[in-house]
Amino acid sequence: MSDPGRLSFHVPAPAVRPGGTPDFSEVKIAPAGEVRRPDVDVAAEDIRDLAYSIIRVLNREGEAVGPWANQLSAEALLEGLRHMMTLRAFDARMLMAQRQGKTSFYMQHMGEEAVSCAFQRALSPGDMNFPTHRQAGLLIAGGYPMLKMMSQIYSNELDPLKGRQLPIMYSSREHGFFSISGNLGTQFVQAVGWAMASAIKRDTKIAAGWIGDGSTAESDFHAALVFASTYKAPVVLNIVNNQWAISTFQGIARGGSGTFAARGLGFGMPALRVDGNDYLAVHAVAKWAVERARRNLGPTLIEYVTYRVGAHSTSDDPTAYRPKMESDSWPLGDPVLRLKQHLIRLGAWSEERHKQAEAEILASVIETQKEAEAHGTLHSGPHPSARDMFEGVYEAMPPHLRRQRQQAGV
Amino acid sequence: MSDPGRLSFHVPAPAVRPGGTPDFSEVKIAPAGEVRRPDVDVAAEDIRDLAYSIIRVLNREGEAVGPWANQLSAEALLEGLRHMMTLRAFDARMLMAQRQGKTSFYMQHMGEEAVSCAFQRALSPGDMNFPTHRQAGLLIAGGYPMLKMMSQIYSNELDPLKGRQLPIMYSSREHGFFSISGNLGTQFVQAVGWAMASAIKRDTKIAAGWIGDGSTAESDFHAALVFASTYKAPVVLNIVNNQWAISTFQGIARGGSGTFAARGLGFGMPALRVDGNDYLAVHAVAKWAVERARRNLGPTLIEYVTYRVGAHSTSDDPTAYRPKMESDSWPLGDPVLRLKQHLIRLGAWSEERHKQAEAEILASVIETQKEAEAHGTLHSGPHPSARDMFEGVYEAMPPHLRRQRQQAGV
Amino acid sequence: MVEAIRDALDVSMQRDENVVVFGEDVGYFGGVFRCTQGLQQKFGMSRCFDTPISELGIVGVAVGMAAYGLRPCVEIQFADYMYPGYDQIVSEVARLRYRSNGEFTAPLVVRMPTGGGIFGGQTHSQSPEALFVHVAGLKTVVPSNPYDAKGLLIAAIEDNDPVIFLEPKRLYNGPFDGHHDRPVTPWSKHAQGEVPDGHYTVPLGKAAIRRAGAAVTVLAYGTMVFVAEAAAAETGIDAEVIDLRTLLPYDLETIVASVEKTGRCVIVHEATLTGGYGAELAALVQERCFYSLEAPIARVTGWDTPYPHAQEWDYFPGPARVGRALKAVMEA
Amino acid sequence: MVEAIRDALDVSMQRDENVVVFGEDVGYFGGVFRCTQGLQQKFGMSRCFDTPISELGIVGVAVGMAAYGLRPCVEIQFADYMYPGYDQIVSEVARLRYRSNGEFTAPLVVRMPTGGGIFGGQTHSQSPEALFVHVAGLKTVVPSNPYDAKGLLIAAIEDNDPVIFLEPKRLYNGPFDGHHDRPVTPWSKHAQGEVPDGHYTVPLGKAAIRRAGAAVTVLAYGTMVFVAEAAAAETGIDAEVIDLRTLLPYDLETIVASVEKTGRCVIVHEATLTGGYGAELAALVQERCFYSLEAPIARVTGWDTPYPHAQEWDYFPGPARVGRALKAVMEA
Ligand SMILES: Cc1ncc(C[n+]2csc(CCOP(=O)(O)OP(=O)(O)O)c2C)c(N)n1
Ligand SMILES: Cc1ncc(C[n+]2csc(CCOP(=O)(O)OP(=O)(O)O)c2C)c(N)n1
Ligand SMILES: [Mg+2]
Ligand SMILES: [Mg+2]
Repeated sequence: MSDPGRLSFHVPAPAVRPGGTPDFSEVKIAPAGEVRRPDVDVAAEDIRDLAYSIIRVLNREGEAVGPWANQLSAEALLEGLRHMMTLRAFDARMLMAQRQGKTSFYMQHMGEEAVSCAFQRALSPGDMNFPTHRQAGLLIAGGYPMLKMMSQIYSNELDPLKGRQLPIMYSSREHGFFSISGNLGTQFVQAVGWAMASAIKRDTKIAAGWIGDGSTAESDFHAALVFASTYKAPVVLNIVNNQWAISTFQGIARGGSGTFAARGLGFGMPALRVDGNDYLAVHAVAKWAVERARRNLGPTLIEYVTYRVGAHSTSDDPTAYRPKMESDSWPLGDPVLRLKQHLIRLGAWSEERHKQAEAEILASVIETQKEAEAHGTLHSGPHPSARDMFEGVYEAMPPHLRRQRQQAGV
Repeated sequence: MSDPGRLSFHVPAPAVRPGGTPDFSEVKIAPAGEVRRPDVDVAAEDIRDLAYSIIRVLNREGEAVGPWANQLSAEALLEGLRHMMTLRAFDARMLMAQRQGKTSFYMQHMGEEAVSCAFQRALSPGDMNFPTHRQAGLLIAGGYPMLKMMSQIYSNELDPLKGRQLPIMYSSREHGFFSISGNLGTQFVQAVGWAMASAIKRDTKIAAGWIGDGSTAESDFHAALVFASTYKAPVVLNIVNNQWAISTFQGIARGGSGTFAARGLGFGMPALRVDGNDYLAVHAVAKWAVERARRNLGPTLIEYVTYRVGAHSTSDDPTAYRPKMESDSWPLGDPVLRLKQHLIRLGAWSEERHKQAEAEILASVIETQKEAEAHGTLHSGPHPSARDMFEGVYEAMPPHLRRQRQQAGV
Repeated sequence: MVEAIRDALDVSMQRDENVVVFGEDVGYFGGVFRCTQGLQQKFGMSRCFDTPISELGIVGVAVGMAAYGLRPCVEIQFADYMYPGYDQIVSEVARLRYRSNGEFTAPLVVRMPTGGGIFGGQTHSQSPEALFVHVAGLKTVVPSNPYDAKGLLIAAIEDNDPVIFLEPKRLYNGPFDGHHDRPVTPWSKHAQGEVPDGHYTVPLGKAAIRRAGAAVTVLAYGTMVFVAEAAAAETGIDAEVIDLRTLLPYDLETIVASVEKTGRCVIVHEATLTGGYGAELAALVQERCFYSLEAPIARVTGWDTPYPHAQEWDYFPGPARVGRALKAVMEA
Repeated sequence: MVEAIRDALDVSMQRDENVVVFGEDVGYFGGVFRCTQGLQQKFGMSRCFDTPISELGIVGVAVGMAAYGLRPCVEIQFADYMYPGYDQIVSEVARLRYRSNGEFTAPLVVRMPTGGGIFGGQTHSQSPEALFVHVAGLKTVVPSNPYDAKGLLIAAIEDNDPVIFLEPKRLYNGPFDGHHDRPVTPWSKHAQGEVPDGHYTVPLGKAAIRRAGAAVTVLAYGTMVFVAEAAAAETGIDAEVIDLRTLLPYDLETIVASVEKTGRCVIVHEATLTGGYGAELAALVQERCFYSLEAPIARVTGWDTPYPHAQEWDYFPGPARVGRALKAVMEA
């Protein structure tokens, strides 16, 4: 071997940083309708290419095209539009509430509304999501009362979690929404366990795990794939690739691999990549994977390609690490606008009706917000008690904790 | 969707259990010489098939064939044979010593000698292995004094590790052998860190990580692949698939994936699968990967397909979980016999010289063993002191530990 | 004690079909210590199975299963290998009930062999109980004999809170008082080795007085109970030996009653001294029994080093060290 | 304190080119608390960089780097997220020197923001120091002010043993005495906020007496130092407040000298009570100062529950609770 020279250290970096001009030209976007739709019992090795492509239904003209189209009625799509608009209005109000000091923290979904809203509609009652921090669409599309969401965010007297949890860390067994953990990744392998349990009990329910692009680096991601592939668990494993993990671009977690979906290939798992800003595509792929799970064909890994338009949370300012206008150049557009355009094209919707709906939805969100605030916000009004703080650590309070509660005088 | 029926739980199981007839017919073995040898700067996506095939050099007739052949001189091969025979003799003596109560524990390499012995010869001085518990061939082929190995196993007065470590948990910075941990997997990501450091310092040294088939399920495996692929670390990541993890067959860790090598595909990493019982193939593939690392082309994942002929350790009896004669039917044969046959075919070796070498090697191992035993064995003779137990927890002994040592009266 | 544990699992699996058992090598083979032998054959692959080598995965899927409604009783092959699963234990298992206000719970048991005395070196000898006791939401149990092991394990499986169940591996095959140079007594020759058939429980949170005494209280658990008894016998000191059995919730009443009576206290454990469970016991005892104490509370523990291989008996807190502490406390 | 930490990193990176800094969001962005801001720009991508979100990976590669010869100083974004890296810390970082007889060492620093008081809920408020102090082979440091933070961090980076460096996040922008309803004082208005330029160290293992007093010794660290000072001032009790600074190795001499003088001791920390570091302190103090103690040692700590969100100030051991404990100990 000739002298190989000295090594050098490689750190991936995004193409553009603040001050630069946003450039997504390296993001390859297959035209809508191009990717085939295999049967759900396809062998994973026959669809490895799907991990490197991108399934899209809505084209630039707002038409639904290709083999993944035509799964939903106009009514269902209108409902989907309403869910996404509701989530967006909800986000806007809660962001503002946080700025007003009514709560400590908030995380919005701007740009990613299609992913959780459309996915939820592919599930059946009894199925269980194991969400992370940016899937409130699962609750909204699943009919969970917004008053409860707001009460949780405000840690007020109606908070179903008694003030114990950080805002947005919802939990609802009834609505198939597993208690959110602040620790990234942990839920992914728990979803697999839940699915294994359903199979052990010869039940019909399936589970869905959720994780962000950045969090795929966590150990739980690996454990989830190992256990899901070994036991062929009836679970859909969802990666939401919104391009960013706080200030860190997806290239740091993805490294040399072409896509996040490709991580499934090493496990012999069908791995699909989908336009996450395309309500129809998300729903069609979700349905496909849910059917696989339900028919005991095993796990599916799905990467939703989307973009986090807003800040990571109310604790950060993205202009410190990416160009201000980057989201405007994002090639997959806005999920709400795209679905709206499609519905207009279908003749089922119009600009006026959209405006009207927007106003209605906002009004209703504001009304709920008022109701929630009447029950308290983080620093004022009625709120969970210090007693609540001592409850629920165990089923029955052990003596040492009873003594502590007494000491606290509550 | 029609009624999908009830789910059922799937647990992979080996084809045969004790009492059954060993059957490896499902193990696909490509003929020697068949798999191509790409350039070291090949794009990972152009050799995905290599993760599903198996690189072999020695055919049934003992000829070296195909593009991976002809890398080593007859002298180098004779040396390799001697290393493997030495490791085998060493194992035999240490196993016996354990049965005689001269130490607490031992782990042998029977059947897997080629992997570590051939790999070591592809490294250069200064490179660093991060081994697990079944790579003593790295030390033997690297010229580490056997007296030290035995002294470590006996925890005697010459033990370089002062009796602190379990037998076989060697450490030798000088010989490029990182301190073995009893915790599976941890070393794999450390190897990546060492390689990153070499690149950060613009050095020329590379690292090699080692892990067993069963241990690929551990979190460290994932972290290693994530960090190696992100920073294009100059590291060779070795998976030794010896078909078993204690009583658990490789199908439990591998799950639905075709091979362990395939785990690299999701990281855009060249992933090769090689006949681990073929000294020439192991060495050729190792050299290829080492060159890649050295030329700053990034990490390579290699799966060595081999078979653990003996028990997992002196603490278990494999007849409880696999057919007694399973190893005899292992289709890749015995690494020592295969290299011997090849050398005879080359005209560089003979049955007589082999027998003679066997006797010589055994005699020399026994001689070293006697010397080691003169310095003590676990329960008799000279040994590290209780004082040694208190040293080396920190660079300087902190007051609380000094007090404890005094209390211990040593 | 191996048989008692197996029996507890068997009884529990028979009574409740939501009980499932899994871990590394626990299925076909029955576990490296054989605690699950025969269970796969009896209850099928869906109730008892092998897992990949991922302690994170084992605990993580158990959380999901428990949330579904099963009662997983999982095995970590050695307590020394629980760390990869520690995040799931601390951040998930322990807090699930609390953070979901009881909507999701994790009624699971994590069994793990613990402690030294078998020349297992630094990675087969650890006693990490302090790392569980500090975590709100967990219960931690350490049995010292077959009768208790069975009854406590059944109680743990039936408990609606998560339980860390630490099995002193040196006690698997018989009591051990630290006299490693004497022949091993099997459990069959020991009173507490008698294990009733069928279902019974030993309640969590209740200590047992193993040896009544008036001079000094010894707080111990697991293997150290026998070491303490031996030390008492050998020094002739009238020690009251309390086997804590459950470390959290602890049985403060029994502890305080004894120390108030004896006025002296020695705490014994195998884990390293600093920040060990003995620190908590000492803090509690001095707080509760301050005015009864006639001497400083002493701790006899593993040294603050990793657990060494060759120096096993220099490290292990045997009867000689405990005896010295008893004498010192009596003379203080 | 953020600036002081950044300054310590800057100084260390300048003096020793083997010092590298990495973690989640620490590169381009400079860390979510901005402790590494500007370092990538100044020292380049090879010396300060972003990592994937894997605490295991962060610590694991740091071990390999340290074995190579670098001195990694890594950041875990919140101490609450260290658990995925805990196996590497306990099984590898802490034991590498010992198990290799000094052939390989891990001179690395793991920095992590710790503690509550910022409405961070259960996953941004934890104080896991007890989980490090129990592990032989680690040193654990908790600074309480900018001057110490810089000097201790430089000392930690230069130390040849691994150091866990816990930064009380509530102190990042100013001292905090628990009076959350009063305006925040910035460090610029506080004496210990003055940080000298350039290189200096504060030695590991040495406590500091923050307030001399004769009536009772308060052992505290991090944010609790200010709470204790406030409680002393408000109760008018002549308390001696000791800032431990290094939890392991601890400064027993300073502690014992004080308690022997005062005869009373209150221990304060934010972490949960049971099995917390306060237990070890109580055990040590009663052992060493038994005959000087005039009252039971009291502990004022976080309750044994997960750290709640809305009940932040019910949970946080503030000056009122510490004051009550001081009074009780004085009256005992
Ligand atoms: C174990 C753990 N490590 C670090 C964090 C801090 N953290 C919170 S969100 C986040 C980024 C997550 O990025 P990604 O997974 O892409 O999800 P996204 O926020 O983009 O939806 C980080 C690092 C955490 N919550 N848990
Ligand atoms: C973290 C951890 N978990 C479990 C073990 C116990 N253990 C030791 S070796 C082993 C099997 C390893 O199998 P494999 O990785 O295939 O390596 P092999 O022994 O076959 O070479 C197990 C489970 C361990 N040492 N560390
Ligand atoms: Mg993201
Ligand atoms: Mg193996």
